[in-house]
Amino acid sequence: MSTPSPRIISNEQQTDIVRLVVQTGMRLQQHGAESKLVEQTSSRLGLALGLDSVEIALTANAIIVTGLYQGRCITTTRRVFDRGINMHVVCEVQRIVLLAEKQLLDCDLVKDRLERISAFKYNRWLVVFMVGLSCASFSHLFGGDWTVFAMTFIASAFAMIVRQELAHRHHNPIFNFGVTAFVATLISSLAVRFNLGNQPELVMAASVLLLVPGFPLINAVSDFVKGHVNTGMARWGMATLLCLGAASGIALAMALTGVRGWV
Amino acid sequence: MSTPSPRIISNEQQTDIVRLVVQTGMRLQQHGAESKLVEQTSSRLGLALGLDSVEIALTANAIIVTGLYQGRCITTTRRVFDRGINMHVVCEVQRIVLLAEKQLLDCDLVKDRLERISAFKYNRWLVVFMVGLSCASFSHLFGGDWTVFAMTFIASAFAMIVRQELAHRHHNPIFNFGVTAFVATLISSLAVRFNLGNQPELVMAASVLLLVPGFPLINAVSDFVKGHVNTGMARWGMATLLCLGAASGIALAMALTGVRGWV
Amino acid sequence: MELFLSLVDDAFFSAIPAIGFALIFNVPKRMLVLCACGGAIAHSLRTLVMHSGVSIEWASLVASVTIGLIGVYWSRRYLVPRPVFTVASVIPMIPGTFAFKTIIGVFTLHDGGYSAEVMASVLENGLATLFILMALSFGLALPSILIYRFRPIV
Amino acid sequence: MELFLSLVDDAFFSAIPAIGFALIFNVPKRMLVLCACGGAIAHSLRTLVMHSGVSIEWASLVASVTIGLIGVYWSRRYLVPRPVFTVASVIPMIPGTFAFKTIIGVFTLHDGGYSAEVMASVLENGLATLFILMALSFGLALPSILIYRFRPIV
Repeated sequence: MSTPSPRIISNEQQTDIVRLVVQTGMRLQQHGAESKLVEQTSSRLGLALGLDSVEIALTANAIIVTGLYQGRCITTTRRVFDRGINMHVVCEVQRIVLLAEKQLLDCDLVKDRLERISAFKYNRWLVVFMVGLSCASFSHLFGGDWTVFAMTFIASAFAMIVRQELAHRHHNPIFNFGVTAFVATLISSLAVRFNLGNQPELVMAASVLLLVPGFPLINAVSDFVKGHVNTGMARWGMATLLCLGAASGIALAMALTGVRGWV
Repeated sequence: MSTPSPRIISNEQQTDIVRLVVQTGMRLQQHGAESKLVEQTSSRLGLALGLDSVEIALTANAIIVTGLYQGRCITTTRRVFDRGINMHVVCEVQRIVLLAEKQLLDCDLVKDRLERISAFKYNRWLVVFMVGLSCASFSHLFGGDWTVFAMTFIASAFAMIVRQELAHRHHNPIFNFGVTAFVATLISSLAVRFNLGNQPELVMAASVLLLVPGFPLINAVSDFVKGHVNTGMARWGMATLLCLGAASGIALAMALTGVRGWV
Repeated sequence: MELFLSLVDDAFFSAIPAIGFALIFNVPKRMLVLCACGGAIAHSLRTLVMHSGVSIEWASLVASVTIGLIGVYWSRRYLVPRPVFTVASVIPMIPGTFAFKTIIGVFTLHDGGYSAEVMASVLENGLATLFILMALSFGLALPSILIYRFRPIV
Repeated sequence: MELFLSLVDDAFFSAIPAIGFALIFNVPKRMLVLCACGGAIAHSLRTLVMHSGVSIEWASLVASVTIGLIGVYWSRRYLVPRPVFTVASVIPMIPGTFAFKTIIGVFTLHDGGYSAEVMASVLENGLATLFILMALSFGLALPSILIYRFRPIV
């Protein structure tokens, strides 16, 4: 880390810096960065802007920051709401911190830049198409033929539309996963009923894979391994709940149609 | 939420308001409100009393509040001890906050009212009688006859007396659940030994149901679903421990008497 | 007619534990009647739904969602938080016997050594306990996550 | 030659889900190619390692450690945090069928009652799911806990 040139910071400036640090951490955590990255990146910003030391306490849905400067300490806390995984935001925040570390940005510029980051999102139809293709590719990797591929594409593309629609209306993610899995299973059970393709059960298995909670799971283990046990357990718990939500959706669809995959 | 009329708040007043907010949150959490209710109610109080924004971080046994007003932020933290579920207190606190939101109470009045809330409790013999009747009703719902009903009433009423006695002396709740389950199982095993009623095992199953940790379980899931994964896991863990405590009590009583319920 | 009588019996004997647990939770006096009504409605509704061939988990879900919705109405009417009525109302549906059998099964597995039958009983009862509990608690949360996503109920 | 063709097929059809999930995660546009490469390398490497007789868990670990290391290189080169590529790259290796079979097995146990075969299937699939998941996520974390213990990667 670069050693910032010593400078005088007033009480107001210190408050401002602490606020920037807490906002950086909040944005990173909101958009799915692992705890170590959140901690490291935001404390680096604080040091770059001239604080003597930055202490951060992360919980599953809040961040508490203390900024020290010449014996004065300012503490603040923010509630962190999950805004969905967005690597674009994480990259942008990281870039701002790197620039600040090279002393290319001062406090005001950092503030300005942080506020200007918008949560970039891909065109929804592109996402629907690619996610449908992804699940179809899974069915191919598992050994399905082209009929299975096509059916999986249809089922998971429709499911993805439902998922986006519900997420757009700010529905609860667990509920969202349940409904999405229900739709995917309902459509793909048609493949089993009409016995399409070489292994119609594969359609049911592959079409719900768009619901794999990859980020929560991998972040959970990453947090665990790096000593952030509390946030790790929270992420693991959330991943489990999302899986349970999806499982309930699958169960309901199977109970209604009477079509079951394997076993 | 009502929009409070703009007013000037001095530094001292801001400190007072933050203190009221943290006390509100603390009382709610102490008496068994779910995390979202704690967060929502106490931040509404802060806004009603004139703060610009209120940020709350809840952990399993502490609450941290930051109150912001025109760029000044004041942060405070309180340790939360479990004082047992008391919906009376939760209702009273909620009422005070609603009144403050309608601008019918100012800072001093809120303080006054909050301090005057006492943890109302029902007459203990009434509780013993009704809890005995509750477990007896369970045995009826499970298909027991009137002999089973009577035996369950006796066993669970005695167990409830033990539970109250231990709780009154501030014994550890897990220990309390173990002893209570032990007493309930000991008394109800008499029904099995002397083969009373149509299904004497029902007495053993129903008489320990006064120990169902309903609030921790339901609050846990509620917290999970609403994104408070950390506090949810803490509650779930507590509920599991209480069940384990009760199970140990049951196991000990069964080992001593040699009477076992089902399988 | 027989069904009706059994429903009445059900309603009556589940109103009692709802009140009993409401006393343990120190629910204010004037809300006790609502807890009793809630308990009676929930359990008899579940019995009715199960009577039409639905499994116990899904029936529990239906009942607890209903209680959750009624809770929203009462909560707005009497200006008190929802858990004040709803938790005591679903207590009669808690899978007590399933949980008890699971625990006894685990003890038996430990004392008497592994046996496939006991394992089967533990698993079946354990899964039933878990699914019913999840249905009950998730059902109560459903109205607030579906309808009141952005604003508080009271 | 046949192995080579199957590896190419593997690489192609795992690049697609890597991109698909990268879109869900809103990975910046210029990183999408890297995600695709990562997904292709990881899955075909795993197939290759499994082909030489290693079990699926250890092969997954090898693949995810490789991706973790490549991620370090890319991360330093493009100055972006590592999870931006690595998570999407390992998604094609997520044990989807195993997890699905486990869930269906649990439902069957609950509905149809205990049977030793179903229980066996649940356990085998459940353990496979768990071990593969652990290998994947732990493998990704390995480079940063081994090499970059004291300083940030970027």
